Amino acid sequence: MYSEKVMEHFMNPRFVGEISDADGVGTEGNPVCGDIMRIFIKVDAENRIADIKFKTFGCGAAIATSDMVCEMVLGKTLDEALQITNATVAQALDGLPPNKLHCSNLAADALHKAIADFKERQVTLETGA
Amino acid sequence: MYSEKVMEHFMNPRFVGEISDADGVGTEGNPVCGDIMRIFIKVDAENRIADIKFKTFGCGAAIATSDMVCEMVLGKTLDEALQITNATVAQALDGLPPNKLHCSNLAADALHKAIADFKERQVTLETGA
Amino acid sequence: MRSVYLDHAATTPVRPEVLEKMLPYFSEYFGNPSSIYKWGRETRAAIDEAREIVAAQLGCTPAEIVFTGGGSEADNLAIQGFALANQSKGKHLITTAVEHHAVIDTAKYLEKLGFTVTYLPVDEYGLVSPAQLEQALRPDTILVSVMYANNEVGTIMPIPELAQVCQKAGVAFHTDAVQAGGVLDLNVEKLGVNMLSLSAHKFYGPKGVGLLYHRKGTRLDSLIHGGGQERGHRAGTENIAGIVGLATALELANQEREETNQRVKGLRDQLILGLKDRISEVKLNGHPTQRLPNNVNVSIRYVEGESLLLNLDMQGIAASSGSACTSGSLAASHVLLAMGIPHEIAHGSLRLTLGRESTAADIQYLLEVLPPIVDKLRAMSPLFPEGEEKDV
Amino acid sequence: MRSVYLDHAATTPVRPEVLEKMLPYFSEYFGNPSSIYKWGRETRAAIDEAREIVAAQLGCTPAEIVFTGGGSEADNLAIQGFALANQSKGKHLITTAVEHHAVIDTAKYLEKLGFTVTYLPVDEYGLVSPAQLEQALRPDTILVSVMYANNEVGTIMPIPELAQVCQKAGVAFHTDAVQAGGVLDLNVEKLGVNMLSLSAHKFYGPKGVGLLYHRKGTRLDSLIHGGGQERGHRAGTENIAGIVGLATALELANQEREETNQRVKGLRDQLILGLKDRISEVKLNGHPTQRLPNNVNVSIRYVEGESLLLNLDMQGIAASSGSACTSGSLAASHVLLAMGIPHEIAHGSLRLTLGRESTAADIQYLLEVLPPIVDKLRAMSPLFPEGEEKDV
Ligand SMILES: Cc1ncc(COP(=O)(O)O)c(C=O)c1O
Ligand SMILES: Cc1ncc(COP(=O)(O)O)c(C=O)c1O
Repeated sequence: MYSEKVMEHFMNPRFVGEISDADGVGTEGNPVCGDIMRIFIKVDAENRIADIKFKTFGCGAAIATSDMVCEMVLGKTLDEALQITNATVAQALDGLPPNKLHCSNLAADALHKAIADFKERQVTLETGA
Repeated sequence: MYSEKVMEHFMNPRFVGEISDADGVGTEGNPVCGDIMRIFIKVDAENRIADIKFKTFGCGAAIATSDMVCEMVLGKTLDEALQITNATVAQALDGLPPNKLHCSNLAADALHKAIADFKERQVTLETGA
Repeated sequence: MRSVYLDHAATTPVRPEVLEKMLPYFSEYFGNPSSIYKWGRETRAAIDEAREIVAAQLGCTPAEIVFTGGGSEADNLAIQGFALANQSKGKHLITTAVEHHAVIDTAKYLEKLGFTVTYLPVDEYGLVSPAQLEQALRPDTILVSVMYANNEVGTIMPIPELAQVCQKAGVAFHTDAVQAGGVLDLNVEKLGVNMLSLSAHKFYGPKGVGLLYHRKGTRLDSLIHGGGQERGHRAGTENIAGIVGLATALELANQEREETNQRVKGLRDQLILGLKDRISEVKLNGHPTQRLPNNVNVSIRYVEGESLLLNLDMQGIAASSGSACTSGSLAASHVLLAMGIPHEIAHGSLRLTLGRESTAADIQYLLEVLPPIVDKLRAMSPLFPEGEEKDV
Repeated sequence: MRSVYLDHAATTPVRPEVLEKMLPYFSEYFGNPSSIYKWGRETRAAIDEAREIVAAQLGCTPAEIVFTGGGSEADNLAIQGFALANQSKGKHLITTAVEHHAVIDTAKYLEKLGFTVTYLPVDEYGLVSPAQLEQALRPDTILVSVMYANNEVGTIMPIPELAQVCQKAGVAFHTDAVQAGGVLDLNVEKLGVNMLSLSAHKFYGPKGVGLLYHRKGTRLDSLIHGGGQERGHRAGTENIAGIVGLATALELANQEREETNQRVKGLRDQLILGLKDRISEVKLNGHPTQRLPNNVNVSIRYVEGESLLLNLDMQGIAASSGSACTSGSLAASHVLLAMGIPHEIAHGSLRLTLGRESTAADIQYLLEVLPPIVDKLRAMSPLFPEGEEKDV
């Protein structure tokens, strides 16, 4: 049912973990639908994602898309990262079963939330609030 | 579906034929339901059935019951013959499939009609009408 | 004694090649196709492949195929399922007087639920014409169901022309192609149908499995609700071996179609000529040319069908009088009656349907055995005008 | 790698003895049972015999058995068929919140047709009580359907007691016994049911065949109309091999029932203990004792079911999370939710169902493989409270 690429990312995810001093954290999903993703990012001076980790409770697709999203944006600028959509994640995984497409949405959304969280913290720092 | 006895009477009926100078003839059934039986009887001085023949267009049960009825009443008095019912015919054949039970009715009815025909002719003869 | 099976319209044996393909799916590859682990993926793949094979045979997409528990279920799903799902558009259906009971009885059931059904009469050959259908259409007609080939007399209906009438009128068209499976062209584009039913055991596949083709966009209610199998159209753990058997049998039959039809048709014509030659007052029922290559249906006057079948059976020959389902029933065939054949003649109908394993020797044997049986039964028959035998 | 199949509630392989009995009915004895000639009589006899075998197993008469195309069809025939045939007496049905989709979805379909359905809640073990049922009865209740044993958590319902409530009230009682087939006592007199569904592939018979027992006098509408097969209750040429397979499998299973149950129960208890021993925060779902001898259903906190299954699959183990049909779906099991289990825990349920070929080595293998998988998934989980792991 899953592509080889999905299974590879699911069985051997390279970005599992937490970043204790993350610059941004984004969580998406809820236990009712059975998927929760949390993405941690470190952002460098050039607004690039210098480090990224995830923690996911969820199905094979949820874990694989989490890992894939991390791989796709590591080293990218935030603007580039914001261009990641569910379609690009699913494509990078050689496709997902139709009933699992929503998972790629979740991963992209968690990433975007982490970026938003980073930006918010920036504003807070800048305004000194 | 049919008992051995039915098949034996069906395949090797012993009473097929006509009696050209029959004392009574009875016909039952019609082409719409697919069964027509005609029974010919000769009646002797003691009111016994001295000879009996049948002609039948119909299914296996129709032919077998025709033959069975003939066998059952040959040599019997008319009163005895009138006691033949569909149940006794079916029983003598070791049973009939439920949807074929009506055939034993037809055979008994054709016999009864032949007897009625004989009696009517008697009356006609006696009254000289 | 010889054994000669001449009732291929009733059912056919599973071909050894088909059984061989089915066998691994009983005990070895047995997983539930809804499961995500290896055992489930193996059988899921087998069903997917079967669906693709079938789709290629019908010229449709795999998603348009619903596997069912047989031809009757496919007919019921098509007619009940469509009628119930589309009743807001109208409650009038059209079918013919010569359909299989799986269609007629479903239509009658829908009449009880408040639908109106027109049963188109047929001509003496068992045909319905496009003009007739056109006249029967009403603004509230939602579905027309006409069989591709008749199971009793073998008459082939002009499906593309009939379907076109419906297409123009925006009315859905279903065909019961159960007798056409493996014998006639099943390309749904050429036929122009919205739905088509098949049953595997009519083309050397297993019993208890069939299919309904339903064109994309055709809305259907399910008969069997539950697990989401068959895209929600038919709940229940899939009969994997059966589905694989159906696909294999259909593909094989279609590969050999032209060749088998040619050969069987030759035998059929030999049989028809032989019967006319050797038995008096024999009449071929159905269309002389527009008929299934394997079907012979004759009325043999003054004899009744069942007693004919029983006598043939004693000689090792399997034949039918009317359809198999009704050969035990008392009523004369509704198909023959609809074609205008009188009751007493309809009761004397004999259906001989050839198959891929039929031989000239089988025909020869039948032609030797049948005439004395007919003579014997006619001698018993009060309808037979003795001495004045005449030829037709 | 080892292959360990632990999903016998989803489906079972056909036993070799069963397949052997089925084999002659594909290509050798293939006649249509409705035909009167030899080929037809042979298969008619096979079906009659199968029906008698089944009737003996259920303690009913052969005429009370309808062979169907599977368990889902049997459930649909029971519920739709009864409701539609008896709606003049009332339009209220009662079932439970933990039924299989074949029952729940049929009930939902009937709601669309204007029936009212009460879905009885269950207690934390998945049980419905006779008192609860009694309270739910209404004057217009015509049918109650309660499953014999739950397919997810294995809880066994008190069928005789529930049926008695209905009998007193003059309401018909159906039980979906699909998971009980070959495992629990199916005597319909002891159970006191009016209808009972079975599916052959759950007890080492073939897929695509099931049956409905319906007590004499139980009026049913048909789902599939057509030829008069199965006394008019289910049209379609009979799946002879399937029917023979079902009967053989049921008879064999019942012969070995006590012995197999004993052995399997031992393994099951070993498995439950092992899981509790080796994995923290594991909870057994379902009833501790009133449960199927082969069923283990646990919630493993902080891990999600599908990822568990995929990891087990990589180790050659077949298991399920919730029912097989829905293991690909996103929703948490309606059964676990009905039992009051929170969503995130319900999502982490693992069903392991043993079978007659399961061994202690299989259990051992699972117990070795599972803990590191759980550790790995928990390490990935944002829900897992690291460092503060606690025991239950
Ligand atoms: C309790 C229960 N009822 C009904 C069914 C449906 O049976 P089938 O899939 O054979 O139609 C199943 C199995 O899937 C089941 O476990
Ligand atoms: C034309 C036609 N339709 C439908 C059917 C029903 O098929 P099945 O018996 O496989 O359900 C048959 C055969 O019996 C048939 O000949």
